[in-house]
Amino acid sequence: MSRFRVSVNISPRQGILDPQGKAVAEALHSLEFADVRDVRVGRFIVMQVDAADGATASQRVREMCDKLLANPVVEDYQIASVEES
Amino acid sequence: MSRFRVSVNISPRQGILDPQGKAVAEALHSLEFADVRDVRVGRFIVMQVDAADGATASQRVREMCDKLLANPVVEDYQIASVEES
Amino acid sequence: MKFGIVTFPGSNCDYDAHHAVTDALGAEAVYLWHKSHDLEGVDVVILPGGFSYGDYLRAGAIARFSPIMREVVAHARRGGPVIGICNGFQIACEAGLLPGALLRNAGLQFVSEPVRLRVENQDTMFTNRYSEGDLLRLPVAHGEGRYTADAETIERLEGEGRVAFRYVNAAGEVDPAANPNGSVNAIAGIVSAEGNVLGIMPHPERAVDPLLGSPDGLGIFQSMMAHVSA
Amino acid sequence: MPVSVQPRPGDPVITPALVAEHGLTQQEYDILVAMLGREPTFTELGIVSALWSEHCSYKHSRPVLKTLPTQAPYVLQGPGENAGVISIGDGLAVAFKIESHNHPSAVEPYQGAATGVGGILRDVFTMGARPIAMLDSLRFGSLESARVRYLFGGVVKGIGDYGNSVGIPTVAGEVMFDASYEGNPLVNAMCVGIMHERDLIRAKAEGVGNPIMAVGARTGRDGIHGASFASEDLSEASDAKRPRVQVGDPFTEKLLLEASLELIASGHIVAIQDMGAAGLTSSSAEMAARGDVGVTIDVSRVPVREEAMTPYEILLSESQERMLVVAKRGHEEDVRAILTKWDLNAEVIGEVIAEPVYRVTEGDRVVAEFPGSRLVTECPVYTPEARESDAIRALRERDVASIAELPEESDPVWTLERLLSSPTVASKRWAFRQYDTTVRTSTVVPPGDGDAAVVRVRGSEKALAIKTDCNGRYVYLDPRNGGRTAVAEAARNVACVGGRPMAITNCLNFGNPKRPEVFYQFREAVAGMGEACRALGTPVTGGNVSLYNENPAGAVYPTPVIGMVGVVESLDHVTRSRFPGREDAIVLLGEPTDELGGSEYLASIHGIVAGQPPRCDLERERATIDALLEAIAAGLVHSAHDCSEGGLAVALSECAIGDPERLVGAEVSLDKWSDLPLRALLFGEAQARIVVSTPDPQRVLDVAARHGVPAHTIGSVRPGSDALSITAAGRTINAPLTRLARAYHEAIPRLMTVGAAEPAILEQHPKPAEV
Ligand SMILES: Nc1ncnc2c1ncn2[C@@H]1O[C@H](COP(=O)(O)OP(=O)(O)O)[C@@H](O)[C@H]1O
Ligand SMILES: [Mg+2]
Repeated sequence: MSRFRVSVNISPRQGILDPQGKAVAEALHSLEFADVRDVRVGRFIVMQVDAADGATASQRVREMCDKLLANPVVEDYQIASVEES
Repeated sequence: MSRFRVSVNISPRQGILDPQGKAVAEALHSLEFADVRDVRVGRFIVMQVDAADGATASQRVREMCDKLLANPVVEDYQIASVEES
Repeated sequence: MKFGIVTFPGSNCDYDAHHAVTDALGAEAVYLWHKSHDLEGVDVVILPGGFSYGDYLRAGAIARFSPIMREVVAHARRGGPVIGICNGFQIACEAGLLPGALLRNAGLQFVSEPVRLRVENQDTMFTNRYSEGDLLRLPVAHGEGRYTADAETIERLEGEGRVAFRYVNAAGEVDPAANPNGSVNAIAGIVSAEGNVLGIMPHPERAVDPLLGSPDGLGIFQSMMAHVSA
Repeated sequence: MPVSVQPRPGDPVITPALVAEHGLTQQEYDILVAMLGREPTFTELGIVSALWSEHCSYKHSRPVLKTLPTQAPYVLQGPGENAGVISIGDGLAVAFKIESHNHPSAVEPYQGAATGVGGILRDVFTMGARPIAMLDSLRFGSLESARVRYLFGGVVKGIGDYGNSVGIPTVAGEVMFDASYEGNPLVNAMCVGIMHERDLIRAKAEGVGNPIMAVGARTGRDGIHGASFASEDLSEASDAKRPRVQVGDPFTEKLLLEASLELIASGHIVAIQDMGAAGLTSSSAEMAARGDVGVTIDVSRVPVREEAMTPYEILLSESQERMLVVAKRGHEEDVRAILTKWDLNAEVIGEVIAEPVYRVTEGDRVVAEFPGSRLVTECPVYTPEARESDAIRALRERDVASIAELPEESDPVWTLERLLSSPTVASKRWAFRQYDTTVRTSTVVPPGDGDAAVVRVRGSEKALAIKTDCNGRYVYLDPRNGGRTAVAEAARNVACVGGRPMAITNCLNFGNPKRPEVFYQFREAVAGMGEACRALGTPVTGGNVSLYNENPAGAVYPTPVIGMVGVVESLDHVTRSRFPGREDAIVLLGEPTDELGGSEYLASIHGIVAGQPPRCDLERERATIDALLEAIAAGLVHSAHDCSEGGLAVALSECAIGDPERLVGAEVSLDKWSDLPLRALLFGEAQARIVVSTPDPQRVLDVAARHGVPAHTIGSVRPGSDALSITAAGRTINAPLTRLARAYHEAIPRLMTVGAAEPAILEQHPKPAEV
């Protein structure tokens, strides 16, 4: 049994209006960051998971996402990283 | 000039109370995910940036974080990925 | 008849709902504790407004796993009336009692103000005391009230007359300026396919007394009363 | 037998530099050594630096505060407790208190304001009262600056998010903008709670052998030395030693609120207090001092959030949403059961002891010990030199009547629009639209509908009228008169909605008291407040002092914010400020004068802050309030609105266009004052004036006459008309309502959407774009 640091990215589904992303893009433009577009703002979750190996750890986190962390109606998720800690 | 997909992870600073992470951890425990701890909830931002190369693109996004995207008083940020799109 | 008002950790309109049911409607109401497994024989369950579990992660996401919710869902499956107000609407969606989701307001700010609603369907157990087209004045107070669902779901809701209330302007017309949160089709309240679950973002329980600006919300509770005692 | 206190291994040695870093003067350090009869340990130094900080000790303000009136038959609890308490009859009582969170908000506006709300809520519910309303009194620099927009946006969102989540309506307040607050915003939050008199509980440790319990959130390294931090000028320096920002958790606060009220009702505890500024240290030391008992605390039993925390850190942490409870011996499990029901912790961390000492142990090692309550009672007190600044006197004595009008002023509508769109005057809906104003279903008059908020008291025919007020410009130019005026305006606002002013709480926001001109302002302003409180019969039941509100540019305007609580005897008396939709007569209680000093007109049209501010005649104020309340009780008044910033023309406009969905015209003649300069007549800020609409002007005039209050019928409401028309000095000014409404309602939203740093964009707030 060892401990892993697992991180997940949860972002609004394609096609779902993301007013936050839009507002950030506008704010960036008015700050002379003309060279940016398509900003999407989502959630970033990091946690420590005890598991036999990395694969199991990331499997556990998937279950957490399906059950609680992400809302399939409007969000997609992606395991971003799994590191032994 | 080409276009890059840059993603940033912004999370509450070490030691700064993260009530959201705390609530999520407790919820996960009550859902029989006993094997998880230290949950931290932050923001995940993806955007398209036009730049000469990847290094410049990520440099630009750093500037955006310093100026607008992250609040240095309570948050740390990290460029998670830079991909030519 | 008896109303049960669920108190989740962070609920803060349970008191308002209790006031509406007992003082304004004159019916019986009991608080149902989130850790309980007993609905105490209530006829109607109210999922009240507030910030259950701080609205952390997503509004309603954590509350839906409370022990009492298993009984509430069973009650709904048996056809028992459930009304989810504001946070209660969000919880009902997360629990699958209603389709769709409630996202951050399009304007990104918390919005607290009186809005106008148009009654879209008078043939539900929650609206039988109104007539279609009636204009109601109710307060909204939420940061995540933008109703969203996929195109087919919206089509079905509209087609089956399950949109109970819509945000409208003084003239009774749908108008982006009168839509406080950017909800699809200005949807403010919907009912379930079986018609026994209502989700509504504005607060009828806070509009039961002219002294406080409007009594227009009372009709929803009277409708349920009429339905259940019928 | 005296136990020996040894330094902990790893403690830094006490050097003069370390002492200075802890904000203690050499003289204060000597007092400490004399008290202990030895050198303090590092832990003891930390404890003292917190308790003797301005924020906790009031060392520069106490003597002056003592001059304030605090007595009335209905005052159940005056200054000295977590909140003041007054009886409103029927066995019901009201607890209320205001507090500042200026320095934290300047560093992190969102969390700073949010935790300010959390702290003041706890002060009220630890008295045994259920919070039923919040108010916020805010001061910022100019909204032209992106940094200020960031601060304003972040503060408003922080107040809203916290209060909304806990479920307490935010129902009134004020916001003013002036360059003097640049870099040092003022964020004052007030909470009002209701209770049965019998539930009143005091934070007084009692009963030898009673266990002391830590309740609520765990302790982390948040905001260590926040109290001393709040007692310094904001400068680059304080940036370096900035305490780690305290993050608020309104969810835990809501649980703590319910658990605490249940705990108090249960009878299992004898005292409860918030662990606020200087956390565990001040709460335990103050409770011990009040009860005049000894206490011993074992820091190793305090539930912590982080590893390897030292006694120093645990004692000084300002982690939020924590309470210190003195339970009845043998009832520990009952206490724990109630907290557990609400998913919160409760741990026994100490005990009330007979021995007159304040002792802190870490396991069985004693890390700090002080004789009795001398730690609290023997804190040095200062009365610094006070001298008025010559520069400010010169400003006051300047002849402002001779200031030439701008060419544009030949059209008074131009001037009126400018004033209505000045952020200080303009509608604050942008802010209070983000506050849940209707939760608890008791808000009778919400923000924007009246001069004060009205919140009904369930189970009685009564309601509470509440409002905060202070015009810092007046206080700056003439502290004593300004102090009087702050109290008078708050009382007037409360009366305008039908409330009888009862008592005040106050938040004294001033600069560095060691500067004679600042201490002069402080002494004089408080003296003026005291005079007004005596004249109006509104004793002071508590408050808060925030000094060192300075930035490199100097001190903020002296800003003694008054939080007034009044009682509306019958719900039929509730009165709003908008003109009714009927042809009422308009009566002006009080009279215009030629006073222009310190006016919004001079500030926003001419960019000048100078002249003698309008005189505050307390007898007149009292008579005016009495007359208004009598007229209201007689059912003669359909609307009432006092004249404040912008004067009579602005007050009339607000009555006409205050409700953007229902503009109501009016026709007014001020010809009888043709001898006054037009701009003073329209925009001067003479005090003790109230615009009233009534179906029966003669009876209103009779009531006024009986109270010796000058009153005149000045026109009538014209629901049909689309203009506010004012005849003065023979000419008629026709102001289209739509233009006035646009100026008044769109000013702040327009300003808040310019520029990049829109704080609402991200849930956590983006750094402002420096301009
Ligand atoms: N920050 C705020 N929070 C809540 N209500 C506010 C705030 N600022 C202003 N208001 C409300 O706006 C109205 C006008 O307030 P104010 O500008 O102080 O008017 P006046 O000068 O006539 O007293 C009042 O109802 C007041 O409570
Ligand atoms: Mg007023």
